[in-house]
Amino acid sequence: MGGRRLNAPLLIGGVLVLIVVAMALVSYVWTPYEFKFLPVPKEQTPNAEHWLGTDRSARDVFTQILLGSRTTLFVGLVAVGVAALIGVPLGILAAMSPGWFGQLVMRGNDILLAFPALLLAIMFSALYGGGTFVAMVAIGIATIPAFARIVRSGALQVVHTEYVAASRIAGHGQFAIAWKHVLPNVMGLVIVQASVSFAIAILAEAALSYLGLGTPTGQPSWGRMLLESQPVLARSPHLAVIPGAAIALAVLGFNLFGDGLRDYLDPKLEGR
Amino acid sequence: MLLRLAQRFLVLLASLALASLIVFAFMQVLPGDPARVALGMSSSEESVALMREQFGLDRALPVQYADWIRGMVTLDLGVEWISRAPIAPQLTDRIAVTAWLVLTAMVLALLVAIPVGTWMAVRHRHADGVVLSAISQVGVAVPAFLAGIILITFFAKRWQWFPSGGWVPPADDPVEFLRRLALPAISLALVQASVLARYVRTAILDVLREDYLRTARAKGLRPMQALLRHGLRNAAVPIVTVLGLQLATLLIGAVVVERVFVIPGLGTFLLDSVAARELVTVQTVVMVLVAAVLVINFIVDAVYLLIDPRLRTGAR
Amino acid sequence: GSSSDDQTSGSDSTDSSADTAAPAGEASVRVGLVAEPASLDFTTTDGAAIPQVLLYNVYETLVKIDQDGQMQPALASEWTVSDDGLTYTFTLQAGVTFSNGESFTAQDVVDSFTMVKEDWTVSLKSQFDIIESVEAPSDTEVVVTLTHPSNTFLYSLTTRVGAIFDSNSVDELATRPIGTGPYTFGQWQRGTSITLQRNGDYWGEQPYFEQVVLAYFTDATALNNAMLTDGIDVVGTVQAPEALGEFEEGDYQIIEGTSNGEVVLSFNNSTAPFNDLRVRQAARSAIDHQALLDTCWDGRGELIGSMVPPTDPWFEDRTGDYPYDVEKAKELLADAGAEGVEVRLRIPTLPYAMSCAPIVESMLEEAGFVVTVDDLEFPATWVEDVFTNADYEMSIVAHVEPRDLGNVFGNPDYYIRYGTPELRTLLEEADAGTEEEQVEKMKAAAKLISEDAASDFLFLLPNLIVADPGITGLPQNAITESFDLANLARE
Amino acid sequence: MHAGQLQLLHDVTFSIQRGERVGLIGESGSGKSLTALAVMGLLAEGLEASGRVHLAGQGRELVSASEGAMSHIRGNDMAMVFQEPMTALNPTMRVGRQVAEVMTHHGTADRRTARRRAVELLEHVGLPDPAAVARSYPHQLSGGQRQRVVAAIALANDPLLLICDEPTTALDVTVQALVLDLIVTGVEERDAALLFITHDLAVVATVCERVLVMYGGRIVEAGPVTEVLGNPQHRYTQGLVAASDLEGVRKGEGVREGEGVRQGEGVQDREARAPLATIRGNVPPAGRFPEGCVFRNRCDFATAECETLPPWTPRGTHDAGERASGYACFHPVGGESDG
Amino acid sequence: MDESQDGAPAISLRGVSREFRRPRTSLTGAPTVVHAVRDVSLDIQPGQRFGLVGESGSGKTTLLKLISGLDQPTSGQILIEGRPIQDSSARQLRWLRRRLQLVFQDPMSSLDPRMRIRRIIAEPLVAQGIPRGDKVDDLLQRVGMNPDVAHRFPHQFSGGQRQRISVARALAPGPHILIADEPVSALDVSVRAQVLNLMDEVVEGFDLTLVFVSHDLSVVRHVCDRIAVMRAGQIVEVAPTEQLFTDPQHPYTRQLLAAVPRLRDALAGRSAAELAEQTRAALAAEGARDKTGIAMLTEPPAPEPPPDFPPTSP
Ligand SMILES: Nc1ncnc2c1ncn2[C@@H]1O[C@H](COP(=O)(O)OP(=O)(O)OP(=O)(O)O)[C@@H](O)[C@H]1O
Ligand SMILES: Nc1ncnc2c1ncn2[C@@H]1O[C@H](COP(=O)(O)OP(=O)(O)OP(=O)(O)O)[C@@H](O)[C@H]1O
Ligand SMILES: [Mg+2]
Ligand SMILES: [Mg+2]
Repeated sequence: MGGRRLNAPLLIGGVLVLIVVAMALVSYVWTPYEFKFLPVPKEQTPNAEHWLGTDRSARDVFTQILLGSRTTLFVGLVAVGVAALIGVPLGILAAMSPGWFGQLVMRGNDILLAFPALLLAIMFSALYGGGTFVAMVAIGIATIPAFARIVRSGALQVVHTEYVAASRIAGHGQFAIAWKHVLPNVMGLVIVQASVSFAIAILAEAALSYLGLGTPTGQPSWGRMLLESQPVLARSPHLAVIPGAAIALAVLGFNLFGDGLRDYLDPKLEGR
Repeated sequence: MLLRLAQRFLVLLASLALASLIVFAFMQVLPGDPARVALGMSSSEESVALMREQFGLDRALPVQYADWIRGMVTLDLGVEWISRAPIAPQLTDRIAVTAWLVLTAMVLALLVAIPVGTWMAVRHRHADGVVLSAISQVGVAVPAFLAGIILITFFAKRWQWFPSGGWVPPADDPVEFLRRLALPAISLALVQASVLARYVRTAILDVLREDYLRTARAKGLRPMQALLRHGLRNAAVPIVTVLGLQLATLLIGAVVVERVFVIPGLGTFLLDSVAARELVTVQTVVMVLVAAVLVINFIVDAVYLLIDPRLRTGAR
Repeated sequence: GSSSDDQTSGSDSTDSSADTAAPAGEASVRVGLVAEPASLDFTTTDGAAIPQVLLYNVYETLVKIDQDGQMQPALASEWTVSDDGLTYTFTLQAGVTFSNGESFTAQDVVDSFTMVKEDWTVSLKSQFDIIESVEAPSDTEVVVTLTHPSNTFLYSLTTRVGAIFDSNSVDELATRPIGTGPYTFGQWQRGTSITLQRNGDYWGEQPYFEQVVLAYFTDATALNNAMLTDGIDVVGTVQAPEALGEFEEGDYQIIEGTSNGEVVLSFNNSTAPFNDLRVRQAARSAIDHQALLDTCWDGRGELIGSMVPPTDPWFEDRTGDYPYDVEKAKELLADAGAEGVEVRLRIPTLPYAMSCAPIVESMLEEAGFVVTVDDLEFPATWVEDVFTNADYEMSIVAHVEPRDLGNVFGNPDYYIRYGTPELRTLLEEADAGTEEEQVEKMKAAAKLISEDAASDFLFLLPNLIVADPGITGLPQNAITESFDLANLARE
Repeated sequence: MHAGQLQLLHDVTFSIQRGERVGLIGESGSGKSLTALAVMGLLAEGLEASGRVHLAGQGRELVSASEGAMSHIRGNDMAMVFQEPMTALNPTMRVGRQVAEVMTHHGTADRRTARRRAVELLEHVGLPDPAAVARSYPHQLSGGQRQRVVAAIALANDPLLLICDEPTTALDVTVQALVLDLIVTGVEERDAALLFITHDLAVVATVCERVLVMYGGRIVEAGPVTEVLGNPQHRYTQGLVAASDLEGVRKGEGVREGEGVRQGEGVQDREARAPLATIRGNVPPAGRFPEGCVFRNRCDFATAECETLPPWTPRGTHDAGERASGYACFHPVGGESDG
Repeated sequence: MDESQDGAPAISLRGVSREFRRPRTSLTGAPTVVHAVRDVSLDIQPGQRFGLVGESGSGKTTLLKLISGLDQPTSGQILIEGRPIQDSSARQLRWLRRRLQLVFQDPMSSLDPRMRIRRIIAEPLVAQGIPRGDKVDDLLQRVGMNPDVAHRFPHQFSGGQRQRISVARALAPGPHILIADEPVSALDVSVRAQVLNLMDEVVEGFDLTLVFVSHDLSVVRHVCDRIAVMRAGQIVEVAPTEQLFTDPQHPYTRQLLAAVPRLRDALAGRSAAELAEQTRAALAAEGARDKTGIAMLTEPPAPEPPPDFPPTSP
């Protein structure tokens, strides 16, 4: 009982996620240079002055990676925020309300599910003139079904437990039960889904930026760095390798974190 | 069983109808007047109006919608506004291209994912299982287009084993077709294989915990025999679910990978048409993609019925 | 690589964008380009990509500009201009037929020119506003009368408005272009390629290649990759000059010439802050053009300081007008009371603009501007927001049409919103005057624009072509609207 | 047996004669299932058994036998019925095939015979319309029917040893009565040995001749059912028997030597309703049992002596050896400190 | 002992039915209806210890849910202390929540794993706005637990202790009626005895009306003084305990009694074969069922939909 143990994925993932967060926080107080064209040679390889070199527009790469982590977190927060803020209540509602309403919600979900994240993002970017925020709202909207579904199935389990019946007998109404029992008990699922969705959002931002539909010119973003490195890939491969690795590690971090958390919270593995 | 299928089919039709309305509505609010884009810089208002008329943009929205739906159903989609090229043949060509790409990637991914995922599950407490699992985690974290760029750098530019892109239809030159299909399909498949392998692992791990597997072992089946004979089919249920979802994400992943490899599939078609504001084409391609996802979901449901007897009642 | 896919109809298959199957002889050559045309009909659709393929190659004009900017005969074997400069008489080549077998007559010229005035919808048609009448006294003679003398008229005939169509097949311009050129239109695989076939009945010298495939790439890197992996024989325009290094290492010929593409940092002269000369001057002084060119276009290209490329007769190096001087820029900005002024740099999503914008942004901010970069999808959103509605403060655009100074700066309604009376007078005088007067007045106009800082001129795009070693006949300079393939051959 | 550092079973020693029915009782977590699984060689990953298991006719010792060797024995010489009938069958395979498989797998019948035999077996375990059942999927059967199918699988190859791990806990009483009979008849017909695990004393008394009482991973008492349950010696067995005796309290009869047991005088008389005998405290989680006598922290008779492991005290003689009957307690019910 | 409606039964059911509709399963067939409870009429007097026995699926839990207002009957009337409860909103049922409380079967799933037990026990007080005071500590003591453990989480307790906590929670609002749905089925014998003793104590001490559900005849026999036998949604027999056991009227009751293995009988030598024979005889007496007494399930339970898997990469 209560034998939850930290597992390696959770630890490694947690550390990677923390690094991204730390980089974003550090970037608010310190970056080695300003994020702008510097009067230095462009496309330098990593050296003492420029730890990760300079890019095609003679900007410091390390600065850009630091600042880019903000974009990475921002896209994740926006996408996951939109998805969770809408998807979680929807899922709980679908689980707790009478049959036909729940059905309706889930059917709507299915249709939304048919608009895959990136497709929606491409359409939104075209509609509102691109930009990270818009694209991420689109990714968020496309991720709503994932949250709604997982929360609904989790909530359904909670709703049918005896402690919810007990709470009803104790005199609590639907809302109190949703708030006191259902939400706390699906929170684990939500956090797991959030971290997976976070990873998806990071990947989507990279893909969109690569298509030129994501983060606009002149804003620091790892996806954008990857795009801008393309013409000089042959002679300055590090300009692609660095943001590529940053993206992969961040995604890896969130995925591992989610997986680890899932195992950590999995009652099937508990105490065994 | 038939009832379930029929129900699901009705749901599919309703979803398609609703989705088409959403797509259509979306196109109406897309900024950038197609007439103006066609006419380019400094065109007069009269010619813009003329162009809009020519495009049929002056008609009432319901009429435009009905026309579009009729066009899709009868496969007579007319010509593109600006290029005057007929839409339907382009669409079918490109669907074929994307289908080749996506299905090849899916098959490749499955060929890798099922054995590897099973291995990862069976050996999840051993070093090799853990290492494989870690590798798959990294695989999931690499975006498909990045994999594509890396593959081009080495296999096309460095070693010149494969072309860096382009497309040859299989009927024209099967060998060349395969050579061109290889890298994009692999770059899509790599990520997919990682994702799927992880799901296979989870599904197999779940099955391994099931009582009936212990029953099978008590019958004298060896662990692997038990897993193969009794486990796989049961593990297939969750795997088919992800397969459906992953096919959908593959379809979209293909949009980016097609761009990297300059493949004339649905993805490039969509992006080019958005850029050119060929709205009928855009909404049709979007609809095709959405419909594909919905149909895949339908098929997945149908496959459940095949796999899981609990879902088809009255089977006795 | 070379290729000869002898597909006659493409409806059953999707063609490759970079085919390598290589049969005997010199049947085919593949040229990689960026920016696919939106349509084949330049009478109703704007954009440089259509004339790039069709002009001179499929459609011919009465006269033609050569690599040195000299006027040469084409479908007109000779021409005369009346002393008052109002009447042009063209004598046409004999024995010319259209690719559909119809013979080319003076009536085709009359019909084509009339069509520009009456049926064309794109704005370029206004170039023919000065035509009073077009007549065909005989089958081989055309007489054009102008309302007033114009130096640019003959030149305009070398551009797409001068293209001669077969009178009987103009209904099919969008799907089946018919012309008299060395190539006939083969087929268009949307999103992939356009194929041109050798015109076996061409009146002039037959092209070397039986087939030219123009393969289109949306992405400059993908285009370069195709060249490096032997997918194509020629890169028509290198849009990622950084990649030239890779070609220099390999066995390729690299052609580096000039073009008509002035990369302009355009200001919206009609609204604040750029309606203030000092602010415009500040912006011009803030830019270190050499550093900019070195960084964003890898040092390839030319600094010109004005709207005139060196291949035009009235070229003058005006780079000295506003030398890089941040301090001066700051002063000017302070003078105008515009320190910290917020401006939007609304750029089209094109390679040069996207790679230069961050540097321009940094340099302007150094001088005290506060810049926001907006990516606007090109053409759709950029054309609407910046070009049509002039909802912008600054943009970065390469104006690639030949001799477009007047068009861009002379018209107060054009998105730059300049067109001062002073400039327009100069331009009118240049057009109406003698050739010498024209040169002189045009120089004055360029100087005026530069000094008045109507825009900043970042650099002139180089004409960068990469080709397999044996390929000859590629144009050194891209100074016409056409990518002239007539002389393309392999040694 | 060990799970990592934790020792879950200690020195579990017993033997079962051919044709003998032996029960294994004890509270939840006492190690009953682990014992059964250890014998079958089906311990979950991460668990490891040490010691020896011998099966008549098998020269080999089973704990150290290879997976291959074990797979020949399992389902053939040794079979098992699990507790949960709802999940013990493969939901995606027809029942008939699942029964036939155990025969084809061991080569005791070819495919066709196995199919026929499967139907016969299903009929034999008392399923109506066995041919239809053979064609059904598990979800189309009720719990009792499924448990019969599982029994059919277990009995298919006429095993020497049948192990049943709480085979009827999930079933209704009427069905339980029938399934118990089925199992007993099945092993009797085959002259097989039966190891029957349950926590229900009445069931074990009905089914078995001899019983092993398990607590904290140890066998604390063993012997013929009538002796162990009728006259328990170990203090744990005593508590168990007393606590399960609901009728005794009400009717004022039966074994109530346990501490704190009061006489009850009848239902309608509220005031006199006597509380049930209980064992104080709870079963500790695995690995938290005390050293020495595992029961001493819940035992009212525990002394300092109990901190050492009580020796096995045989009770009478038995064919199956001294471990077959006896107890491990310093203060047995009949002993000096009692009373 | 009951201060409300004088003379009214504590619980009174009049022709109560509850049907569940199952989704259609074939194109032609009509949707199936499960009659979980059919036409049950029943009076339970204040202070009574009322037992409800029946095999699984017989509708016991459904009936309890109806009585406690967690579910609404399809038809019929339910009166608690003389007041009807159906068609009342949650707000209107407030009075019921003070009068009637429930103890559930599964001691684990009836406690929210994320709440400390102090909060769990106080839940009815909070929900009904009853001042908390040191009631929680009192209650813990009443159920034989040390108040010091109030800050722990449910998983830190054993099954028997959890059931004590459930009882404490049920007692918190000072109910008159306590309903227990198989409160000891999941417990080991030794723990079962502890919990049964506790129930006995609190019913006595708080002067409660008890409705006790179990499938174990010997347990209801021990606890209750009046027993109803339920089968397929219907009450087939109601009788005082002793009468039910000594003189069962309904064949189904006889079947149940015949099939229960008894330690005493077994030790006296009743074998499995005899037990089964006796059961078969009782089954045969009714004659309606097939020879095994197990009808094929005609309507298999609807399976859970396959699990959701979120997509992981765009
Ligand atoms: N894989 C395992 N790892 C660690 N501990 C285990 C494992 N399996 C069982 N245990 C522990 O071993 C002890 C004995 O388990 P076992 O399943 O044999 O009990 P049991 O007597 O069969 O109980 P029940 O009546 O509940 O089936 C328990 O405390 C259990 O928690
Ligand atoms: N929400 C529901 N929807 C459909 N059928 C239901 C529902 N709840 C109960 N049933 C059905 O009603 C019948 C009675 O169920 P109920 O849970 O009341 O039985 P029970 O006597 O409590 O059984 P157990 O002893 O297993 O707890 C069963 O056939 C059950 O499948
Ligand atoms: Mg120009
Ligand atoms: Mg067990």
